[in-house]
This record gives sequence, C-alpha cells and structure tokens, in this order.
Amino acid sequence: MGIKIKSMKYEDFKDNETLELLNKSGGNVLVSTIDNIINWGRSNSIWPLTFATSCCGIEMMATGAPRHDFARFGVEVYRASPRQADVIVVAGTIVHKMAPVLKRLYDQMPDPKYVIAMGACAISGGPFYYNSYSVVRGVDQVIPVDVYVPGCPPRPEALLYGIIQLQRKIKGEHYQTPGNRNSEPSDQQTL
Amino acid sequence: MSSESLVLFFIIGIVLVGGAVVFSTFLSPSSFNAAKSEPYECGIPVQSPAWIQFNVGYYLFAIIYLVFDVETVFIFPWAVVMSEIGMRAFIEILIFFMILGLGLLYAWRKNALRWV
Amino acid sequence: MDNIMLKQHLESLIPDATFPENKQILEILVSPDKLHGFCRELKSASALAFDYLISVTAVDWNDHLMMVYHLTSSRFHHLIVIKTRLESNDPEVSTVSDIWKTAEYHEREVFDLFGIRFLNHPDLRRLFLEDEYGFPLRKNFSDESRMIVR
Amino acid sequence: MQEEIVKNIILGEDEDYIINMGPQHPSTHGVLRFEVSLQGETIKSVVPHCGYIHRGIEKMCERDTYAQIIHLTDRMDYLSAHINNEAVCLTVEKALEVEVPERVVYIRTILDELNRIASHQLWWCAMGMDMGALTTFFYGLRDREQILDIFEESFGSRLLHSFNTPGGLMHDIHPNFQKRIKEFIAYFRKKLPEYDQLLTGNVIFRERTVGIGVLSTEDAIQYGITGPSGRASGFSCDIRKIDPYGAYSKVSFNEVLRTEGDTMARYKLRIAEMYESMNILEQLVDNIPEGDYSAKMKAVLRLPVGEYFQRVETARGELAVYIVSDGNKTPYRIKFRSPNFSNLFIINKLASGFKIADLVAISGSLDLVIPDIDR
Repeated sequence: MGIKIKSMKYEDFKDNETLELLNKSGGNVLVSTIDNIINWGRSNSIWPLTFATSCCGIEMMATGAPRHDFARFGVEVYRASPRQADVIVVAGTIVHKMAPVLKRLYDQMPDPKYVIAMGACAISGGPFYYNSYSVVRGVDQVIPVDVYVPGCPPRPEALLYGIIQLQRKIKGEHYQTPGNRNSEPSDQQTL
Repeated sequence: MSSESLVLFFIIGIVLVGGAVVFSTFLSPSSFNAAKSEPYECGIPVQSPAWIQFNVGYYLFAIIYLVFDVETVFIFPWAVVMSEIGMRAFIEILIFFMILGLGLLYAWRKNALRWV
Repeated sequence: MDNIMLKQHLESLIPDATFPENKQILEILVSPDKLHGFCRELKSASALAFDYLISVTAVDWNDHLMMVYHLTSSRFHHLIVIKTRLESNDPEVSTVSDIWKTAEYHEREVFDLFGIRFLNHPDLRRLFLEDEYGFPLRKNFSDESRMIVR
Repeated sequence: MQEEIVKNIILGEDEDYIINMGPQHPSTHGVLRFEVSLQGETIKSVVPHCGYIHRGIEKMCERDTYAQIIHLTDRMDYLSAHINNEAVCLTVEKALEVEVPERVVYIRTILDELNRIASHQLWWCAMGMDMGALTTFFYGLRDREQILDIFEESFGSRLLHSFNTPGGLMHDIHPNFQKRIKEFIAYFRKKLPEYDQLLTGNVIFRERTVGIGVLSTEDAIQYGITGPSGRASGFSCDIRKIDPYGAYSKVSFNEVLRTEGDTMARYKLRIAEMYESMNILEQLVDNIPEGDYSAKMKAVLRLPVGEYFQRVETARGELAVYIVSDGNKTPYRIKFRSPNFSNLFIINKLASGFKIADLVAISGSLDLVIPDIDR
C-alpha cells in the first residue's frame, strides 16, 4: 500500500521521481495505517523555532505575515524555545562562533525534529563562500538538513514550497525514524 | 446525579488521560544526547545555578493569591444553591467577603502588595 | 568654520603636526604620544568642540599601521581626520575612550581585527572572534583552514 | 563535570545571578547575546556579546571590485539595503568626480525614503511583538508588503535589491512606479493613524515605555548614538540636513527632534519620521526629471589614489563609508561605520536598574539590526 497523499492534488507531485527516492531513503516502503495517521498529524502541524540570523529572517517573518501566511499549511506559530519546536528553519548565515549554539539548539529539540536550510548562506555559505574567514559553508556540516530552500533571500513562496516538500517527506516516513537520520554528520567533521 | 454516571465519568477521564500518556510514550521516537537534559538558555551552556535566594515579595504574592483563590472555591457551591436558601445565604456570604476583605486591607496597609 | 581657519587653529594647538593632502576633509598626522593630549584639547576647546567621534579604524600599510580617527562637532558640524602612525610589529597607542565613550568599543573592534593594543583601555577584550584566532584585517593574514580565497 | 558544579551551589543574596538573553532570542532581533546579571527581577548590568554573525565583510570587500561591493553592503543592514548601497555609490562617484544624471538623484532619494518607511514599519511590528502586542506584527507587515510590491515591480527583488551601481541605477524604473507610490501614500496616510490607536494610546504600552531607558543628550553624543534613537534625546544628527546628498537639498522637510529621550520618545519619533518621509515622497514623486538612468562608466572602475569619506543617513542612524584606494580595481581598505554598532553599547547604561521586561522594550526601541553590528 503506497503513500496516500490526499492533500496534494497537483499532478506532478504524483509521478515525481523523488517519491521513489523518498521511499528508498526516508522510511521503509510499507507505510501502514498507523504511519499514515501519525504522519498526517505531524506533517500538518509543524511549528518552527524563531531562529533567524540575518536577512532570510526578514523573509521568514514575511512568510508568517498576513499575505504569505504559512499558518494555512499548519505552521501555526513561531515557538521561542526549542523544547516546543518541530522544525528549525536555519534562516541566515551560520558563523563558526554560532555553529556550536546551533548544534546545541538542535540537540535540545524533542524528537520528531526536522531542519529546513533556508537561503544560500545556510545551504553553502552563499555570497560569503569565498574570501570569508568565519562562515560555515553549509549548515549540513553542523546538523542534518531535511529540505534546502535556495535563494538569497528566498521569496516567501519559496519557503512555502519548502514546507510543502517537508510535509511530503514527513508523510513518507516510518513514525519511529523521522527526519534525515541516515545522513547524521559525523561529529568530528562539524568544526 | 446517580452514582453510575459519576463512575462512568471518572473512568472516561482516566482512560482519556492515561491513554494519551501511554500512547505517546509508546509511539514517539526518542533520542538522547548530552545537551538535551541541560536547561535551555538560548543556546548557551548554563552559567550560574538557578538555586538563588530571591526576594520574599514573590512568596507573599503567592500566599495572597492562594487565599483568594480558595475563597472563590467556596463561592462556587454557594452560588449553586443560593436561589433555594434565599436571603439568609446572601447575608452569610457578605460576612464571608467582609472578613476576607479585612485580610486584603491588612496586606495592603502592610505594603505586602508593593512590588520590589 | 571652514578648513583654512580650522587649520590655523589646529596649528596653534599642536605645532609639529603635519597636514597631509586630502581632497575632502582636513587631515592631521600626529605622533602617537601627543595624540591623547591633542584629542583632549580638541574636545575641550570651545571654538572647536569636537564632541562626536564618528569612527576609529586602522589601515595596514604592510610596513606600518595607520590609526584613523574621524571627528566632527555636534554644534559646528565641521569634520577632521586625525591619523597616527604605528609600528606594525608591536602596535600600541593610548586609548581615547576616556574622552569619547564610543571609542571604547571601536577600539575593541580594532584590537580584535588588527591586534593594536590600547594603553589603559578599561576592558580590552576581543569583540567578534575567539581569543586564539589571528588578526584578520592585517594584510599578512592567511587562514587556509577556513578561508577559500578566490 | 561543569553540570555537577552548577547544580549543587546555592547562590547567596549578593552573588550575581547571570542569565543569557542569548543568540537565539525573539527580542534580540538577530544573534546578539545579552549577559544579564540580575538581582531578583531588576537588572544590575547588561554585557552585550556580539560576533555571532561576523562574516568579515570588510576583509571580503578588499578582494571585490566596487560593483561587487554593492552586493555585500546590502547584506549588512538589510532593512535599509538601498541606502547602504547608495552610500558606497556616492563615495565612488565623488572619488571619480562623476556627474550622475538628475533623474538618478531623484529616484535614489525616493527609494531611500521608501526604504526608510519599510524599515520603520518592520521596527514597529517587531517592537510591538516583543512587548506582547502580536497584532502589530500583522498590521505592520501587511502595510510593508505594499512597499515591497513597488520594489519588486521595479527591481525584481523584495528585500535586497542591488539596484544601485556606481554611476547610476541598474536599469530604469517601471512605468507605473509613480502611480504605485501615490497609491501607497494615499493608502498609508489612512493606515498610520491606526498604528497610533493600536499601540501608542495603549495604557500597558505607555506604562512600559514612558520614563524607561532615559538617554540624555550628552550620553547620546558621547556614545555616538545617531539616527532616531539619538534624535529622540535631542542630538540633532540628521545627515540629510548636515551635509545633504542626493535630492535632499531640493526637498523641504523638518528634522524631527524630541528631548525626553525615553523609550516612548524614540517610539514617537519614528512614527513622526514616517510622516516626514511621506512628505518628502510627495514632493519628489511628481517631478522626476527625464534622462538616462545611469552615467557612462567604464567597465572596471579604478579610484585615484587617496581616501574618500561619505556619510549617509540610514533608517537606523549615520552610516559612514571610508574607502582607502591605492589605484587598482579593488579598495585597499574599506571601513563601514555602522549605526547599530554605536547604538548597541548604550544598552548597559539605559537598562541598568530597570526590570528585565524593560530590557526588551529598550532594545526594541533602539531598533538594532545585528549583522550591521558584526559586519
């Protein structure tokens, strides 16, 4: 019984090849009814952590604002503390002094936790890739990332699309192994 | 209210609460790491312990709140039966309020309500 | 008070300062030991009243370091640049944070990025980077582990 | 090991209880850490720690040509992105003695004022949200989207629009640029009084801001507090008045000054500045002269040897660009005197003695943008 993604009627989501990839890498193929129920609940109420380091934070605020309101997708409110957050949207540049703080925040989040790397700085260091002595080039050196949202800063619609991708990913998981577990960066590689 | 519906009401409460707790511990994935057990302080390891001798004002406010909270607990049953008993119940509750009002006045005059 | 009168006034204050040529702002080159007295004079002189320090920064000219102070007055709005020349191997200059409070943090930033020590600075710690890191804005700075140079 | 020590000590009455309003905190508008030492709820001292977003922009600019620096400066203070870019462009144009067409000067000043209003709107929504009034977040950003539409129509990007290049603009503005601005001004003239009704008159807001964090004029000058925070305590530091650049000399507007210097004064001053910016827009939007949108510039600009200095009034204060050029295509040294850097370090003087909730109000009224501090 394959993944039933009722809410996504958009045609190319159905025959998109990433679904097979999702099955192989994300959870095991057999996604039972318990999985469907739990993943339906998890994917439709992802609460992000208020974590914005630079310009992408303003676009993340604009996504939460009335026009591009991402509360329509279940992302209801920004939680201030990682204890109540499900996803950490890394919006902005991560610097070597900030990397251990980000790692600590990620560790202190309760378990079904996901990471969206928003903006070119979080994906690969962005405009600060060359000639900068203090930028971590890509947040996946610090924490495992589930969805990458490119752009500098990405438009609010791009972040909304990223969240929909995350919801698709959650729907294809086994409820016991959420998130991008299998690419946990080895610790010594972080700093 | 017959006793069976009371028991049923009680059981449903237990089942709902207990089920939620058991179901979530059994279903939720859990991973453990060192930082998870430490108190969260904006991403920075905790510097000073939380056991501090703080001001007595907090304690006073807590006690005054408790007194008037218990007072409202007494008012609820009175309000339910007030219509049958009539005027006599009204006089009694006024006395009750007056005594507690004196308590509040005393706390106010002794500056217990003044925040540090 | 335009530049010419300003220049005469400053010459009277500090005779042996040189005035390097600068197209936009009146520039004064002062020796490091006279700097502190001169700055105190600038602030207290009622005709000048340089009470707002815009920025403190440094330029690394490979063989020597040049401290640059931009100053203006909140009353007369005239602008000057004070410069002092420091040795590049052991640069130190007296702080001006007792004259202008904002200098305390600008000087901490210059210490952090250039390694210039400021004498009797109230709290000279690094502002941005960790302690054992080098001084990035020096021209001879290189850090292969973190910096990809293009 | 450190945890065991921390757990079993009981702090005496006089020892400092230090908590971190740390890098990830809703009210620090970015990654700035306040190390607050508390006495119960009253703040004894606040030590700001920055560097959590220090990307070394000044070191990077030493390897970029002047056209490439534009893309780094608007990542510093991203809420007044256009004004930052204009600062570098003005410095380069003054150094090369290039005469920029009149049309560019007018468009640049219009975009400065639009950027200032957008920045003050976002400040208003962030300050309200930090102090618990969540509705301001939605009101403020709803109106800000109108300005972002105008930006998007002309530049293609909403927040960081590198529309300025040394010598003029990247390309011409959109035909119904002026119409959209007039619509926006008509729309916002009705909405701005709503801001006052929502927050300014609110008794809880007044209780938490009047008389909190008072900044005297001497302290403002001593600590170099410029921009709305400085003008709220009587320090007249508006660069648009002191040495006018762009079309500010052709526009009649008054510099808003207040003398109380407390959080409410800074709040009211920024609201008044939004009205002021709209006056400037109204005077400029109808008479943008015709002409080409950029002066003829060589592909690679080489500034003559020497030092160049330009001061610009951003939404948060005075940004000064100091370029040392030794003749080749990249600057030898470039220094940005960022307004937030000086505005930040007054927080200890302002917040000591007040409650920790007031620290949130004070840092909200100082309107700090942290990447501008760390650069």
